[in-house]
Amino acid sequence: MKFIEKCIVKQNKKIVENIYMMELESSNIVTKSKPGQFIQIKVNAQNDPLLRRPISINEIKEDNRIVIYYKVVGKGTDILSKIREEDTISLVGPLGNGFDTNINNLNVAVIGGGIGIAPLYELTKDISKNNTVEAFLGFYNYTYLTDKFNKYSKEVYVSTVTGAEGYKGLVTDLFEKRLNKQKFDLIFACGPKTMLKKISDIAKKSNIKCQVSLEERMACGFGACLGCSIEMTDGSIKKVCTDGPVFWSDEVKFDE
Amino acid sequence: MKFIEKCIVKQNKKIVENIYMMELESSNIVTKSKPGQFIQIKVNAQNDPLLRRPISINEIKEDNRIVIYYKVVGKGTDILSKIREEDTISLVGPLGNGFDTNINNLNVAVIGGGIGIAPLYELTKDISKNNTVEAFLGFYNYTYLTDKFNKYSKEVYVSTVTGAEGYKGLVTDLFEKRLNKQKFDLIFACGPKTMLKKISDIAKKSNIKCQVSLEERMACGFGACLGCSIEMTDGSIKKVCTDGPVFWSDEVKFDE
Amino acid sequence: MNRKADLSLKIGKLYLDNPIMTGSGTFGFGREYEDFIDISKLGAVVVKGLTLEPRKGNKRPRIAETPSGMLNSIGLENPGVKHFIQEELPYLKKKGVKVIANIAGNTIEEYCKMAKILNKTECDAIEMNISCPNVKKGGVAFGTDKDIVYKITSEVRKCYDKTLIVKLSPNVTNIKEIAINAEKGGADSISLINTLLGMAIDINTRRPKLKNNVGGLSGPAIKPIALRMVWQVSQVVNIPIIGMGGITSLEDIIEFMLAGANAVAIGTGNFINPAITIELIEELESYLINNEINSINELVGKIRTY
Amino acid sequence: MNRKADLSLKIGKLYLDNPIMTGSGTFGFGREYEDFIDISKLGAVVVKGLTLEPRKGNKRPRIAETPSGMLNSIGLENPGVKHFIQEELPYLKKKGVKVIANIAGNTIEEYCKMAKILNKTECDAIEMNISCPNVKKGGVAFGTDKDIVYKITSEVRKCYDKTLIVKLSPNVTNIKEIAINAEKGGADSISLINTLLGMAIDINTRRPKLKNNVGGLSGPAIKPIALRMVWQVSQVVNIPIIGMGGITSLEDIIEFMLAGANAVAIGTGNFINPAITIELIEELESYLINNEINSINELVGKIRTY
Ligand SMILES: Cc1cc2nc3c(=O)[nH]c(=O)nc-3n(C[C@H](O)[C@H](O)[C@H](O)COP(=O)(O)OP(=O)(O)OC[C@H]3O[C@@H](n4cnc5c(N)ncnc54)[C@H](O)[C@@H]3O)c2cc1C
Ligand SMILES: Cc1cc2nc3c(=O)[nH]c(=O)nc-3n(C[C@H](O)[C@H](O)[C@H](O)COP(=O)(O)OP(=O)(O)OC[C@H]3O[C@@H](n4cnc5c(N)ncnc54)[C@H](O)[C@@H]3O)c2cc1C
Ligand SMILES: Cc1cc2nc3c(=O)[nH]c(=O)nc-3n(C[C@H](O)[C@H](O)[C@H](O)COP(=O)(O)O)c2cc1C
Ligand SMILES: Cc1cc2nc3c(=O)[nH]c(=O)nc-3n(C[C@H](O)[C@H](O)[C@H](O)COP(=O)(O)O)c2cc1C
Ligand code: FES
Ligand code: FES
Repeated sequence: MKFIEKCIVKQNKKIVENIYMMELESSNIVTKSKPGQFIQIKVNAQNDPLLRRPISINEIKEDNRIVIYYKVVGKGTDILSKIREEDTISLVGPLGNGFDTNINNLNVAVIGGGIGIAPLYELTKDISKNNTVEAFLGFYNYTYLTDKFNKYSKEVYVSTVTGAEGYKGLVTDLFEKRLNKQKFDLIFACGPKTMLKKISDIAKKSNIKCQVSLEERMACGFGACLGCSIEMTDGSIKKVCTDGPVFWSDEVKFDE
Repeated sequence: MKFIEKCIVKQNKKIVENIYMMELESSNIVTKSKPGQFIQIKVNAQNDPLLRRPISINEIKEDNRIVIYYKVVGKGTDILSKIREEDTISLVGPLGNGFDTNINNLNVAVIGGGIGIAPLYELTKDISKNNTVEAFLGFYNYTYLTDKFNKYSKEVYVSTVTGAEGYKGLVTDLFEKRLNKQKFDLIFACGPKTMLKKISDIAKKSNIKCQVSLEERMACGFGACLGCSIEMTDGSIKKVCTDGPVFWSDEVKFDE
Repeated sequence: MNRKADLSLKIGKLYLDNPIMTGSGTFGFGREYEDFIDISKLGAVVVKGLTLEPRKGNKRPRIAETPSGMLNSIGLENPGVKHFIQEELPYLKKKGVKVIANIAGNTIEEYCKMAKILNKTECDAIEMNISCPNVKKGGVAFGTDKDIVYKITSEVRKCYDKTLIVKLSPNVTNIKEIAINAEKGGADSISLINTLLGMAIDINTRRPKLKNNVGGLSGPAIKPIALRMVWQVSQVVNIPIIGMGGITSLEDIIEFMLAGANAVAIGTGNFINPAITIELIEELESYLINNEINSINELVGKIRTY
Repeated sequence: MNRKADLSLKIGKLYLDNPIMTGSGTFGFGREYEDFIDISKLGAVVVKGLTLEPRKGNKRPRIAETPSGMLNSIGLENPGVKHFIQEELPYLKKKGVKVIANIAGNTIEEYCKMAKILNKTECDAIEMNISCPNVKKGGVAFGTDKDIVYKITSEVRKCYDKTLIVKLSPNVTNIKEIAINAEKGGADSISLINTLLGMAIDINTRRPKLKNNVGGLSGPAIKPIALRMVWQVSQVVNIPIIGMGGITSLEDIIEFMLAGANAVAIGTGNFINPAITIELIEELESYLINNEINSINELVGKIRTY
């Protein structure tokens, strides 16, 4: 079930650099949301920018609140960052399939890069109940959310490109190092396409099942515009918004 | 001299019903402003709404502040009404010719209708120094600004269409009644076109000189687009934004 | 208030309960909107553009946002007309909604083939997309040449008994002569406008924002052009007009009707508010009642031009 | 940073210091912007459209706002070409800025007459407006027929020695063939796009928002269409292109240049930010320097299409 819902902004604040956290009060969307799903946000009431902006659900809180993390990269996210507490914005959601969390007693690696770390948090919270989770979080310079991951993960490995915190380098390297010592049954990954491709390669080589969350330019977010269609390895066409955004990594063509 | 200036919103609050007052901190525009001039406001940073909105200067304050009064009638003024204190908005101004305030020892009638009352306040303040001013303020139901006019006018006559306050009826009737008892040398008027036409007729009949402030659809506000051109009684073409918005009433064709 | 307003209308042989339809390619096959609205309340559902064979469409990126508009180069991704008839049409008909099949072909023969196939189904009408700018053959060429418009309309007319709508491309010098020829060719109705051909460039990669280089512009940005064309066409044809292009509000709908549209379609607006069609039907009804307008006929073409 | 970038270019016989010009009809005769900018820094000033005789223009309302755009039906209000030469040109030339006269006529003869008159003045170039949609005669008709475009260009060419720019109307099916014929006719340069014909209706009065019923759509809304047309034209002509339509940012300018525009003009954008032209010249220079681009020629037409 998907909803169009006007939600009250309960918090909207800068976390680090250009990354913001927003907490929204929802009565419908929140009830149906799952880890890995996303919402479509209309950032203002005008025609410019016209389209909603897709943002992943970071956390589903008990008090009917949805938390999102977003990076200011352009016009839409800039407007979003200026919305004040108690303002109302329109959401459509929950959208997409979400991660497959129907798993038990597995050794799971959760790997995120940049803003792609955000959607993995609710997932980690969820699967940590019945599985062992190690989180690999890659940042450029400033880290965020690592504390929260700590709570639900056996281990949290942090990398930064600049070396400001944790391992200096890419999170994929960090993960490969860990793979030498630890066996994983399943990978969940979200982040830049190059990172996902790398992880997908590693997963294949190491014979680990792997789910990746993709991004695509979207107009609707609920399957109507066909703007987000991608061709899969088997030649079929899938919609990132409804068939995804989470796919098994071996289904995804990374070199289009 | 005209300026493009980013101004800080110091106050923005509802006065009555759909009429708002905004106080802006300006360092350039304020220094050159005269009664009857206006500013062009960009209400947001997006392309929709595209054009600036022309709003008259209500008061030029000592502390580098410009006060405006505006009525929420559509998209642009609605957005304006939601701007918060300490936000910054872009103004272009001061624009237009303003009222001819180079007068002395005259009996002046200042006649305003609806939101057209707002621009007459700075005028009244200004000319009251060397002239005797009687103000005629017409409202629909809720009155505003009457107290401030009191300070600078010998008399303030108020009318409301609903009879909620003052004379029940039109301000033009109220003025005509007063005309039976009092002679005026000069009229300044601002308000709906029908009101201005009526006043212009009265002025003609009674042989009183009369200045009216007109409104016209504007794209630029400073003479470049020719969107606001009107044909005058002598057949010449004038721009409301630069040749006006204030004209001698006998120059204006009201029945176009 | 117990008053009622008559929103119904007839387009060719087709009766519609209200004049609000969906823009082809923006409403899928209706299912996508199930969670948001009761699609059976729509005047009609115009489905995604169909071709004889299934098509994978163009490569991504297919979407780019522009000021108050968007560009798309979907390239007619669709499961083909047969799949539509077998898998999608029954669902829609079970809902009880009027269904209009939007069809696109590479040749006149293809259009006729599809029309013949659809003629034997429950599908209520055909909207001939002779204007889609994304497909190299059969796209722009058909819809921008008045003689071809006449030819293709009259050929399809021969193979199709039900309501035939011809959807016009706005990328033309003279929309009137195109509309006239569609009417002459036997169209029951004209719908317009399809998207305007546009482009956007990513200055960092120096590549077009769409893999197809160019795409179709839709949304509020194009409304003034759409409205002008509806008005122009309404002056030269006698068949009903379905107006579209940037509609997102009741006011937009009234504008189109005043300009001469008997019905309207909402396209891009659905993406932003997936419940917009139903909301607008309700708003339109209230508008008529509140303004004591008995029927939409009292609006259509009632612009008072200068 | 002591580096410099070369912003200069040549259009016909005309050298410009930078590629930023003004859109005719949006910059008056330059004076209107005096308080805001130093107009002598502009690449060129294209003045308000001139006619042989003074014109009062259309009745008001002449302006309507639309989503990310505006409609105008000014109707070529102007003091006539002679007044321009006597009263406005000297002022502009004293400022030291390149001046381009935009001219519109009801007949080919009128165009030629104006060209002859201007040929003997300090005015640097002519931009032939064969596309203004507001004037019944001489408006749309000229610019939408490729044969007339060839004829009018070659006739004016005969009477004019300096730089001749032909400004194209976007309200056509095939912008390429029009551009080709302007080039064949002897144009030194092509500018595009003029406004798109549009309409808006006041639903309360049921009247068009413009007294002229229809008007020209400009502003960011039309940018995707303008960009597409510039790109199409750049593929078929060898003369410089002046691109315009909805430019309000550096990014827009780069997009137009990548698509093939040698220079650009800012129209509607001036109304919203009267200092935009000068700001964009500075931003363009910084962009080139920061990206180690030596000259704008390294941008023009450098789109990497798929
Ligand atoms: C399913 C999904 C989930 C997402 N979750 C998050 C999230 O949790 N947090 C977050 O910060 N971002 C997320 N994004 C990306 C986010 O949607 C874009 O960053 C945002 O739409 C940019 O809008 P803008 O107006 O600020 O930028 P624009 O001005 O539109 O564009 C700036 C740049 O942003 C990128 N961009 C624009 N639109 C998209 C898009 N739809 N998808 C990907 N990149 C885009 C482009 O590279 C563009 O150059 C998600 C995207 C998708 C598809
Ligand atoms: C010189 C001048 C001074 C003005 N001073 C004031 C003032 O001090 N306070 C105030 O409240 N208003 C003033 N106005 C009117 C004000 O500019 C409009 O009400 C405003 O632009 C409407 O913008 P909107 O987006 O809210 O409405 P829109 O959605 O654009 O339109 C809503 C309605 O407002 C009216 N309108 C729109 N634009 C204009 C315009 N440029 N001029 C007149 N009416 C318009 C139309 O009737 C329209 O139907 C002035 C107008 C001018 C030309
Ligand atoms: C994503 C998308 C896909 C479209 N696909 C089709 C199509 O398959 N067939 C068609 O005739 N029109 C198609 N159109 C055009 C719309 O039906 C409509 O004519 C156009 O978008 C203008 O209306 P709008 O501004 O309300 O969207 C499509 C439009 C969009 C935005
Ligand atoms: C108010 C207005 C008046 C215009 N007058 C003219 C004109 O006289 N001659 C002309 O060739 N173009 C005229 N134009 C068109 C512009 O020069 C330009 O081609 C068009 O507006 C697109 O650019 P823009 O979107 O940057 O405004 C006018 C445009 C506007 C908005
Ligand atoms: S975003 Fe519209 S179908 Fe996926
Ligand atoms: S508003 Fe542009 S000239 Fe007056």
